[in-house]
Amino acid sequence: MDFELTDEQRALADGIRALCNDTLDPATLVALADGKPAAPRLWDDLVAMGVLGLVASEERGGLGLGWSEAALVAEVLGEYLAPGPILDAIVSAAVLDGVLDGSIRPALVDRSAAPAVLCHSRVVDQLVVVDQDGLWQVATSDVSLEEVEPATDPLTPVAVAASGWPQGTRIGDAADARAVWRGADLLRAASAVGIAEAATKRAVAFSLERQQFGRPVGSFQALKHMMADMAVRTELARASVYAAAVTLDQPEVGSAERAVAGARLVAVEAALRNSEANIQIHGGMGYTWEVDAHLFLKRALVLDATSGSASDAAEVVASHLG
Amino acid sequence: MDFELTDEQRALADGIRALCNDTLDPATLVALADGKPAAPRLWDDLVAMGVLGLVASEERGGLGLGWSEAALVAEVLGEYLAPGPILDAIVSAAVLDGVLDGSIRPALVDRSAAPAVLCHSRVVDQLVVVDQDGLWQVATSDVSLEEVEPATDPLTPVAVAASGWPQGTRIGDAADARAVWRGADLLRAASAVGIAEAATKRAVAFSLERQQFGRPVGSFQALKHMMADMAVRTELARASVYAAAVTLDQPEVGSAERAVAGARLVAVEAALRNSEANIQIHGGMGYTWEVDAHLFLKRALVLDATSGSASDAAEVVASHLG
Amino acid sequence: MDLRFSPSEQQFRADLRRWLDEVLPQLGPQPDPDDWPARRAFDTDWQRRLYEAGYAGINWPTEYGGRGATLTEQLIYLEETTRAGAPYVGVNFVGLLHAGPTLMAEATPDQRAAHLPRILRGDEVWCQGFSEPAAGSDLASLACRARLDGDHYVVSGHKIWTSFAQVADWCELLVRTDPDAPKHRGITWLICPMDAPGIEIRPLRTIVGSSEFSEVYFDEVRIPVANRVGAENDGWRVAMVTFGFERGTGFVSDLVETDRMIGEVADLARHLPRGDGTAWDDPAVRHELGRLQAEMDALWAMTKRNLAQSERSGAPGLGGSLVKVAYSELFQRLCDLGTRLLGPASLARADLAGLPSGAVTEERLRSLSFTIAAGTSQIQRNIVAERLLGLPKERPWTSS
Amino acid sequence: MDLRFSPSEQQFRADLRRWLDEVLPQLGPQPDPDDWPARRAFDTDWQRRLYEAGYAGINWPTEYGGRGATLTEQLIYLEETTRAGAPYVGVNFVGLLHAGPTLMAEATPDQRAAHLPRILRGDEVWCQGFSEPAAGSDLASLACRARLDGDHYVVSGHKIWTSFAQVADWCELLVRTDPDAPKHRGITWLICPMDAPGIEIRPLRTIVGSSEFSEVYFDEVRIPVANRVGAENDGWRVAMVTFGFERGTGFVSDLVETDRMIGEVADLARHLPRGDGTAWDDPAVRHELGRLQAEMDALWAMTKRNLAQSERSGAPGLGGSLVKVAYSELFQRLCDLGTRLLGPASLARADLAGLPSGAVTEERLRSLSFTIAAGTSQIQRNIVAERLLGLPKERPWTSS
Repeated sequence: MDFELTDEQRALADGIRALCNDTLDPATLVALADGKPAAPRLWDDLVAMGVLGLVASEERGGLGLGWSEAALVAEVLGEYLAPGPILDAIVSAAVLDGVLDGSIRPALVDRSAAPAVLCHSRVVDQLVVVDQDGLWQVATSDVSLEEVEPATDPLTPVAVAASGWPQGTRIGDAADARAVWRGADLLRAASAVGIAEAATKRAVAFSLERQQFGRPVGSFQALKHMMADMAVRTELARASVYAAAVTLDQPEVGSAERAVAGARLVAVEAALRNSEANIQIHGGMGYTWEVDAHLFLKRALVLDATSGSASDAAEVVASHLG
Repeated sequence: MDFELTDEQRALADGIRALCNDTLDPATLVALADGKPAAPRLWDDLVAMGVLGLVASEERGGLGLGWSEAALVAEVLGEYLAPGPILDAIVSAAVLDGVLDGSIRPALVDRSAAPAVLCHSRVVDQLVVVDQDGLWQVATSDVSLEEVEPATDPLTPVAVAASGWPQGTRIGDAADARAVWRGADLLRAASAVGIAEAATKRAVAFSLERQQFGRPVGSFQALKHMMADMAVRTELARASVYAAAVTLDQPEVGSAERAVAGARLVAVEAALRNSEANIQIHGGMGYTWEVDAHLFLKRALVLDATSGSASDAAEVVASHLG
Repeated sequence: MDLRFSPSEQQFRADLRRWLDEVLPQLGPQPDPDDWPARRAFDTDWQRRLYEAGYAGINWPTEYGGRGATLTEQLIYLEETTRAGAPYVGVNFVGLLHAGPTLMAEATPDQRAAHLPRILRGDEVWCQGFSEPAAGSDLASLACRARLDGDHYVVSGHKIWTSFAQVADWCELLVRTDPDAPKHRGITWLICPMDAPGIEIRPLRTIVGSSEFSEVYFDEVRIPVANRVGAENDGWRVAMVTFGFERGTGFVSDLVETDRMIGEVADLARHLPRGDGTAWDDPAVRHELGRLQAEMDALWAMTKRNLAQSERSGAPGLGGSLVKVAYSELFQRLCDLGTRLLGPASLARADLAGLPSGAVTEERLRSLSFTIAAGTSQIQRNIVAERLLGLPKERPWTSS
Repeated sequence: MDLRFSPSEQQFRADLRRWLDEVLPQLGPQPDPDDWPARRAFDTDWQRRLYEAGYAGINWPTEYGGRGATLTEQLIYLEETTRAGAPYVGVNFVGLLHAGPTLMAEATPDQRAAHLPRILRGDEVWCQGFSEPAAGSDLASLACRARLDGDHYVVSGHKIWTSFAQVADWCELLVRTDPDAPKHRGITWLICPMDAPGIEIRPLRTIVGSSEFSEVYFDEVRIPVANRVGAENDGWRVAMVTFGFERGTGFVSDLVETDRMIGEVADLARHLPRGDGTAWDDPAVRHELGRLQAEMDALWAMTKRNLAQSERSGAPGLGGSLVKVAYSELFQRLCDLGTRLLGPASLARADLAGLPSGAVTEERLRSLSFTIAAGTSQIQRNIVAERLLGLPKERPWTSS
């Protein structure tokens, strides 16, 4: 047992971090959040790097690496608030052709979720619909979608399918559907770890700089302890997500269902609480659009809303008890 | 509307406080907690003062005052950790003869609660059993009781009735039963306010005296804020309990059922959290038997265990929503 | 302890209710929140109606034209107007609740005469120029500078979190007149005309995208010395004087709104499909709402106790800090529950599939400001700890 | 990242399990917790058995007779022994985990030879004399005084929270040898024989009524200078050296116990009648337990990460503080849920009506110490904030 990143895993995460540093600087994100055209090369670069093929098998043209690697990438993407259906693409690439060469941009939807909402509707052309019976492909051109504004997260525009998702073409069975959704839940949880981490870093940096009563606000014990709790939540969430990822890769170490549900619970909770704490620590500035604190909370809300309900995840973990 | 104590109410509370100051000094309580014989004159004095007759009607020989007065008394008794079935006696005096002259010491029990536990079994001779159908009188001599040790609260010895409570003699109908139990819940909640208040006072006093790192520990913001939260919880609980008491006295101002259930939720929660915080603030000393911090938590646990479940109370309040 | 309303209080409520029933349908629709001229017109129209009906300045003494209502009447007034969905005090907030009371206590007769009647009738609108980018919780460290030049102060600096700046006629402005004095001692309170040359207003977008606040820049703005309220360098005391005016009614409208929203979230739960039933079938949801309602009821009771105590003592208590700490976090928990219930519908700040998701999600985001604005929860807890419990104050930092 | 155990790790586990299966049934019943001589006999017997089987000093280097196990093997060892219900380290705690490692790092060869083999075999028992009534979280302010008199230190003072004092042969004792030096610089580390004249032990009752801790009074106790470990006045550094010895396994047994208790509370819920069914039918109960288990699983995963990182770096991380903050509060929430489920059965610390109410209620009370002992949660949060996040340290108080 060695529950530490390998050198290769570390290099992969560093590579994505470098890419995000280049393409997702704060100015680009603010412009995107304002709805202004901004042209991050992110998607093209990810395609070029082969990142969308992390979990897709080599037969499909993927890298055939593991969920551990995908989770590390998702974490970094979360930390940089990377926009677009990247996580869905990574998962879909395992079941759908055309993702890896960038010719289609897919999104995952859960047929049982109500109302039927599609994230990133403007750039998505193919849907992978998950339901109890299997996995289905639907072209967005076959769906009656209506954009809804404002989206809660300005970096995650949404549309509603008033009459739900068409049946579509069957591309997998019920087990495939569960596996796809589980993978997506894992990557969303990993992305939540990135949010929790970034919110903590932002809070610490601000609190060291901001002076009140002749001292940095980060010297007040109430804020220090709030940030200590942020660090605790982040590290717990990270451990939980990495363990879930490894459990998908190494099924003999435990129940993937339990591990992913637990990771979803702990990580999304960490993202929500930490992004709220980051706003609180920023004080009034945290409540402004110009500071990016709100974007972390809004992304955390998106992750919470798209990962099934926390109660359902708690139910899953509880079902393994005893 | 004038939601402040009248001069008479204030004088009543002060009178009980003076009595408790006389008879329930810390040394007496510690001796009692150690199971050593201690002879507080409390019960006799309460009988003499007529306090047990606070809510009993004048026809029954009571004072015919209100639940507001009884709640104020219960709060002070809670603050001083007064032992014995005093609250039960105040409530029972309205339905049972012999309480006011001290010739019987009654206790209330809920037939539906499992297991069937009796508090203060050593001094109780008559039971008022509450159930869905009505109110019943049972002599403890007719019950097969077994003392259980150690009691969670050393000031609240308990016994178990392995075969439950005998049917007993009918002394009231279902509405009477509900009214009796509601009154008892109110007084338990009021007593919880006293616990919450006393825990806060103890924590503040200790934290001003105890020095660490060259300063009183009460100057550290983490502890200051913990105590601020204690004060907030106490004041909320007190307002909630007083409002519930007034609602029993003045039925036109709202639903007594909702008010008492809400008071039980808020006040017992305040007692639990504040008595825990008091232990935390005392540090290691708070974990010793010699300091009285543990006695407040243990009494709070007794109040929680004897007031139905918090979930049931939340259900009652929720049923009034909408 | 008596929670029954007296016959005169009941009469006051009945009269108010009748008047609201009559007047509210006459109002036009609420203006767009970002259309400030329309908001000013709407809110001052409402103020004029209140004035004409005798409800303006409900908490102002009669000697200044106010109603001089008892605290219980003020409670009833706030409860009824909020429940009826009457307009908020809106752009009249600073004038009625802060600048006005300050003028009553500290201004010259001329200053009072010039402003108080106009505030009361909705003829003039005020804003507040207190906070600065580097002076938030530590307000007394403000740096906006005023130097005396003949019979004018010349002001340069930068204020922030100024509501209504775009449409205000006047600003209650705190400036530093003695930079060498200890920080609380070199501050002066000025009545600043918002049309003075050198003032620039830049709206600040909030996280919900609204322009509720502005930054206000002062570049050599000339303000007559006659506009000074109180003595030079005594402005900190002048600014603090209004705290004595607040006697426990500050959060009544917010509590009424919170109470309503608990009901709305319960209603949402009753309509949200979940399996074969609705979300309301889940005991966890019901119990969470039951707890929130129980705490809300306690807050409402606490408000009544605060009022009763203030009525007797004539002084404000610390009840405001207690209420604010508890209420702001209660509201956040409520909104958190609301969005969790909504699930995918919380992805937009708009109503979806017939659900009130727009309002709930908007409140979810807006609730973040509750523990920040008007004294952060950290500051409020310091206040409770130091003033109510007598715990030691924060000490200045040593540079060791 | 690899969570699979290697063949040699699996072999280690299998061997250990087999040995535990064989040896545990040979042990007598656990002694009464307040019968200290019996506890010493039981725990040192267990230590001797570990020694003979090659498991003693699992984390001690082989040069001192330890097993020198890898961190993963230590994890397996703690996991398996806890799961199997093997005796705790008990009275051997201080010797094996604190005094022993300190001697290895700082003692003379003679001192090591005199104590290390005996500790390992369970032949001698140690206690710790660090804390004092006025020096809790602020340990360095300790006042227990030692003055040099020929070739002896003469010690007078008062220690508190000393476990095993009643049955210990030796005490690792921190004393102040230079009262004029800054507080961290005048402390010396001594090996104190517990049978020296002038030592008085007074047991301190805990809130569950047990005698887990004692106060130890020193009245002119003479300790040979030869018993000093490290230099005079260098005792603070000597005492801190063991922190480097701890590399993330400190809470493994507690986590295994917590995990087990989550299962026990779930089991309790499944057996508690509630209406027509059981408490387990209440989704609120299931979800609360599900959340606790998810956090527990995360803590377990975090422990494995801490171990892996320590294994690579050879140094302790801050993982211990993170684990302790989270685990202690998780355990308190779990116990709170347990007593709430029990209802009236929580009125006694004894099993009632076939329910495990005795253990649950006892743990409910015992859990209060978790956020106090071994560094309060406040101190742990300071450590995380300052050392992991780089936030400013607390400054000395000015007497303004």
